[in-house]
Amino acid sequence: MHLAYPAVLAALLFCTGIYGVLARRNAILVLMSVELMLNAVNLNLVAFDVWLRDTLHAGQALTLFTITIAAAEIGLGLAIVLLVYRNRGSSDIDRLTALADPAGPGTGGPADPGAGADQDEPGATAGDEKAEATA
Amino acid sequence: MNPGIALAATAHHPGFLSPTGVEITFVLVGLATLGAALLTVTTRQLVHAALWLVVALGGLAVEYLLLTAEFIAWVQVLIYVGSVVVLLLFGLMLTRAPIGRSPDADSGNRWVALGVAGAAAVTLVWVVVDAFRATWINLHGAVQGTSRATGTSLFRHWVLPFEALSVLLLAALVGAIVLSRRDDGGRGSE
Amino acid sequence: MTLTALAALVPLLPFLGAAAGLLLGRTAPGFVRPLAVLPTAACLVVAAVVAARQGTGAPTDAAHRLATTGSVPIDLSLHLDGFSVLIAVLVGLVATCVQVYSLSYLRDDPRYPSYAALVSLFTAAMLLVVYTGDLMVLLVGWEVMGICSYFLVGHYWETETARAASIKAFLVTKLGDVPFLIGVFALASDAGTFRINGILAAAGEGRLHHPTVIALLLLAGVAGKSAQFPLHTWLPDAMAGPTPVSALIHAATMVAAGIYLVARLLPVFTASAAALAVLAAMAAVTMIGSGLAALAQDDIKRVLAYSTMGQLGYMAGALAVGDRDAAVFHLLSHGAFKALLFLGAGVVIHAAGTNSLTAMSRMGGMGRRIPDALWTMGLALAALAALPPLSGFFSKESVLRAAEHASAGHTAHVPSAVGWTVLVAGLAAAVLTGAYATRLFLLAFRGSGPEVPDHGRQPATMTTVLWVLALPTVAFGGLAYRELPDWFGGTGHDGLGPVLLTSILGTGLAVVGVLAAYGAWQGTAAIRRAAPFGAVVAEPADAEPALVEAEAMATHEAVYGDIASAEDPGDPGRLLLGPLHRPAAHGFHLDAVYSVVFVRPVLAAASLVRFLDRDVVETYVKAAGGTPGLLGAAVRKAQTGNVQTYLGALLAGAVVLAVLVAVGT
Amino acid sequence: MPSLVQSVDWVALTPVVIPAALALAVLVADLFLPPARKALLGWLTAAGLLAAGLTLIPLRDGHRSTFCQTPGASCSYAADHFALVIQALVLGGALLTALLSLATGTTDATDELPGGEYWFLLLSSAAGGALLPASRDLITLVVALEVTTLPAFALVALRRGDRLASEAALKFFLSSVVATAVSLLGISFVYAATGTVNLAGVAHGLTTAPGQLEHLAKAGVALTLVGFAFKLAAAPFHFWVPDTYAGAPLPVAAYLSVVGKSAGFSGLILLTVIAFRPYDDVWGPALGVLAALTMTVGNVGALRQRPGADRSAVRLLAWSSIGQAGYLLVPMAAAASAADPAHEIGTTVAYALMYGVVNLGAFAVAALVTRGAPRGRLTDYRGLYARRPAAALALAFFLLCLAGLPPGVIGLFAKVAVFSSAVGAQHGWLAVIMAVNVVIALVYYVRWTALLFTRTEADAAPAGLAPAAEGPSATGPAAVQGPAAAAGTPVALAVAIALTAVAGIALSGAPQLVLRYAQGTLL
Repeated sequence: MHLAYPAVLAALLFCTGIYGVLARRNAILVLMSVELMLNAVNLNLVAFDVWLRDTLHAGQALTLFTITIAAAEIGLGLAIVLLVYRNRGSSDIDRLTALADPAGPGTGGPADPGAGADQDEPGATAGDEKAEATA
Repeated sequence: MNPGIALAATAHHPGFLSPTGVEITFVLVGLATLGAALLTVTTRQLVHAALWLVVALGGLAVEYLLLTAEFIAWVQVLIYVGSVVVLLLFGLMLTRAPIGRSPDADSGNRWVALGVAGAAAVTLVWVVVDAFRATWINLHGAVQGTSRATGTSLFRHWVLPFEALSVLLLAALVGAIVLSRRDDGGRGSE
Repeated sequence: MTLTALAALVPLLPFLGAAAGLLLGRTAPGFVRPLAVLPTAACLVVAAVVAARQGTGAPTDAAHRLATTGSVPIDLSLHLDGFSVLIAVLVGLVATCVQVYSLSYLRDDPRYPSYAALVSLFTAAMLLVVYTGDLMVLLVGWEVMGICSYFLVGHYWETETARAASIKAFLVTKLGDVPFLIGVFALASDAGTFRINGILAAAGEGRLHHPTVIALLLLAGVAGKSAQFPLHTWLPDAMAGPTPVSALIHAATMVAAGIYLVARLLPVFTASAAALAVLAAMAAVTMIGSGLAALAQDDIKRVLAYSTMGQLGYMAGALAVGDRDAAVFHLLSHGAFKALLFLGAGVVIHAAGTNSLTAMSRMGGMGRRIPDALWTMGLALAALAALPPLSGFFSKESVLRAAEHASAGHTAHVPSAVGWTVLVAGLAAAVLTGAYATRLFLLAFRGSGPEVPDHGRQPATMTTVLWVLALPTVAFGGLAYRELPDWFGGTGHDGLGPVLLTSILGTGLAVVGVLAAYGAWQGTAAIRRAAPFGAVVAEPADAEPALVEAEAMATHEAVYGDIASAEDPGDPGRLLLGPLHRPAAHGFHLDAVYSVVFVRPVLAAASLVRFLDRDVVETYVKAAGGTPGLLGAAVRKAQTGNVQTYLGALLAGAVVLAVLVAVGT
Repeated sequence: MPSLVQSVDWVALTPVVIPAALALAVLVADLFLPPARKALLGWLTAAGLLAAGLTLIPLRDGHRSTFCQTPGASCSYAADHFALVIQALVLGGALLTALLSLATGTTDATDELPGGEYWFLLLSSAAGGALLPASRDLITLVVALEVTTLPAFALVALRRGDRLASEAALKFFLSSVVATAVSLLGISFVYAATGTVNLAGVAHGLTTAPGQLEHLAKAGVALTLVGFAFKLAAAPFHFWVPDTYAGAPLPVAAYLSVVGKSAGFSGLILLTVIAFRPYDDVWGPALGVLAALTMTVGNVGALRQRPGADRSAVRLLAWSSIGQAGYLLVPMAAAASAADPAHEIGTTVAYALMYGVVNLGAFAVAALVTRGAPRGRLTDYRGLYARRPAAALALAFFLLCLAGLPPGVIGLFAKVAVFSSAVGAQHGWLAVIMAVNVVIALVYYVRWTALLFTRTEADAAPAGLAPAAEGPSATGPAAVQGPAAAAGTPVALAVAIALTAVAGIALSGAPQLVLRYAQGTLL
């Protein structure tokens, strides 16, 4: 078989994954796109392994490891997304604020309520002015 | 394994080219896989995305079979189609993803995404075609990916990463459990 | 105790004093003053002992291998010779005087403990620079001085002027320090060692591959530290620091470090005629420009600041004609009389309640109020103008003589054009020096008008110090010029004594300057009587001197509309300079040029990164804080897909990298 | 027939096995320990990491290797000098992180980190970090990198109630996973071009690869480096760093800034110097450009950090760590054109050791200050010297080390070593950019140092009245900080600060302790 077939397919799948990672809004869809990227790599590795007739089976071994790593990453990633969802009420990675629930159980940390307000204060201390002057 | 030798070998024996039937199957399945992948990243129905992902991953498993890597193919089916996609569906459910068409499945920077992905595609395809335009895989002879061959090499040559991977899996498991556990009464120290 | 142990003690004493002062400043305020003065005084004594024991003997070297960094080793080494031991004595003397003077000058200042500790640290750093035999260690002292000056100039932290001045001092000297750093590394990798002896040996054998590049890089750092054109602009502004700090920085420490460095590494510079030419041009421009600017300043301390630049120009000129004996001779005598002038200026400002010469020229009886300052400053100004038989005459004469020698083509490695440049500029600057010294003296002490308001008696510690410094101002030059060549290892051409031609030329021109200024002063006397002018800080009778000065500086711009000059038609300097007066008063507008060339690009780059960080990244956090109502639709739009922006950059970077690597090479 | 399973030299593996085994032990012990005694787990972790560090001593010959394909050739694990030094850095970093966590975990009940799982994750990550520098094939390298990183995602998110922490974890996670995917793609290309994954074999394969595969191999080399450059936080792969550090619990941020970075640069060193050696004309300039970009972005970013903003202290440390990563890259770029690249990378190792000690120290003091001022602003450090003189002096020392100013002699010398490697490799332009950056960095480090010794308005009044004025200091702006400042320093935190300070001072007194690595050949 022509080696270019699997290699080109892998490259295109990888770029499809890139598009999904960059364009998707829902965090879980982003995770799916990452899966596509990793699978593209796997296809590459298997094809090269078979082409090379590698006696150590390095390509296939790495494929197995990648599959396992991907599974582990998905598990942990989903846990993080769920955590964000619990704290924010949204799993849209770019619109978390629109659905944010300030009174939710997640308003931990005394830093949180002031985080927004403080940014708007003009830095009135001497340190601030010095910072401005230096730069 | 020196690719130079492999190249030379294939150049000397053009008659051992793979039968076109396998190639045609591979291309057709590949097109289906790519189509499913594209639908996964473009569909506006979130649950459909997961289902298209199943198709894409299944298509890849078929490709592995065609490449004589049967062990990998079965692992692919078991782990991906069997558990990862189920996990993803669970995730969609738990985050109350809307069933049906959601008009805002894409974020604002799809044109940036398209640009980067397009540039990457041009680069990668060019690199790959440039490298492999005259290279054939010899699919005859000993099957490269039987369960026995792969398993043996795993335990003979790749014991160290295998053991490291067990730590990784355990860490992922524990991490996921800790992160998704609810706070209420879960821990005695609170 | 061995000589090296004693010498190691010299920088160590003020350093320990500084550390103890910082640590005990809060807990034991009673110890602060002794801790400020005693270690410095002890260090003066030890330095004098070291000087006596080293004497005219062969240079002493001692080294301890500190670290081996890759290719070039670093040593903790001492190098004692006539130059270093004498300069160390000068540093110790000036530092001790400054510490004693500060006791009264800053007597009520709440920040006195940190101030005194920083002065001690500054002294220690300068002594380290002087004694070290290793460029790396020298660099350490060099940097520490920079940082200390940054804090000391910014001592009156509340005033905008001081803040701006301290940052300017830091940035402008840093502008020179970057090429300097590179030059040091290039020099070390060429010579294979950081040891100065090794470098000099390499230069002597012609083993340096790029002497011109290295010398020019080093010159940039020297220009920054020693306030030579075009990196001099920080020095006049550094007058925003307290007067004792000015005395310390200007007389013996920071600005002297650059000259000292060139003197130590002179063979590296003489290896390149181009570097000598650049040094000569730099010195010539500095001498004449600073003379003109000094004639136009209104702030008494700024006059002195510009005069410092001019005198440093003489030293740089001496180095450009390859005579380091003359340069170091002038450095020593200048250190004594410039310290005296600054400390005297502090007394004058305290007594007059203003730092404006215009205001002082409308006051009567200043001389009677502060006779100590009148006499000592008169002597020091005469020394500055190089009138015989004061110290300044002998040392400046040695510089002019060396230049004359070189202009005749008698000095090896030095093109005669370089000699001519230095000689002509030196003679022209002599006229200017005479003129501005006279102008300063007449305006400050010979004013006429209402009696000076009484600001209380001058503390004895302040006036005593003036007389202590007056001794070397008068006598050092005459006593030393025969002895010094032996101390300096006898490498000078033929002694440092005056010769007839340049003596007559130099003194004559200085007298011309003096007479011109006197004439102009007489000529404008009528205008001064007709146009009363001035605002005097009315302070309670025994205010702390530093407080008076701080207020005078803070109000100067408000009263006269400018930090440097006053619109006074009765100023003799205005008459002498004519149309040049305005640009001279503003240092020929170099700051505006720098603002365009350096400051704006840096600001632009910084604000770009700030935009990326703050407006893109922090907006995200901000919005996460739950204040969507505050953020407009535009902000929300900018923040859309933020993680994806990161990922986009990541992937785009990877693609660009891959394309560049795969295709480009 | 050879035995089915490779023979294993467990002695060489001890620095990796001990943390991994201890991780399991801690997880199990967590189930049986009563809640009141959970702190024991932390001390157990610290003791275990110390023990793992001590096992490096018998290995110091640096000749052992194991998991070999054929006896004596192409091994997966090599305990050579390079591996041992980086393992010492990783284990020491993890030990100090454990000490920091012990102190942070007990501040107040709401912020408490989960006990057993936290230590388990920390130890597994440390095991991965210890495995990485000893890996000698691409598969082990990738797996070790993932073992280091994956638990770190969970560590960042572990403050489950904190929305900033979970957001930081998500950003970290997504960036890292994408970078790993890119890296794996690169590895697959390299594998295709060389037919092997063993690092030495790759080097051999690259020299003998047929000409038509050259572009593929070069692209593979570039893409492979991305994943490790990401961990090192080299620009433009640095965007996650300020966000993640600011959102993560402070000890975890400290851990990422040292152990995460060490994983990144040791991986880069192994790949470039061993595996991609034949392509040094490719990665040398690439790393040089990355170094220049990284240090500039990091330092300029730090320069514009607003002192009054929340978490600005950690943000500043994050930007500064990006800048320092740029310096770490300089000797690697220089190694490309050096006759003996192993010599140059010793400079990176020496610099990293200095940076690790000093940066952990700075984080330790930041942890101490954050106890009293939870908003973590730079302005909270104003007048620290008056409140906690020892901590302020320690922080001042650490900052001066980072800036490369005396008395932080070790910082200065490490920078000099980096400089001389750049100059020696004829990378004059890189030395120039680095000099400019060192000066930019001076501004913010010195500014912070000065802030420590500046009196606050609130402090000035009581200090003038009476030395022991506890009453007045409770009024005004100091009221927030007053009680916290009065609270004692936890033992673990004091130990951490003392350890780093002593190490920093010892290194300043005897810089050759680390700088000798800049001389010898490590690999």
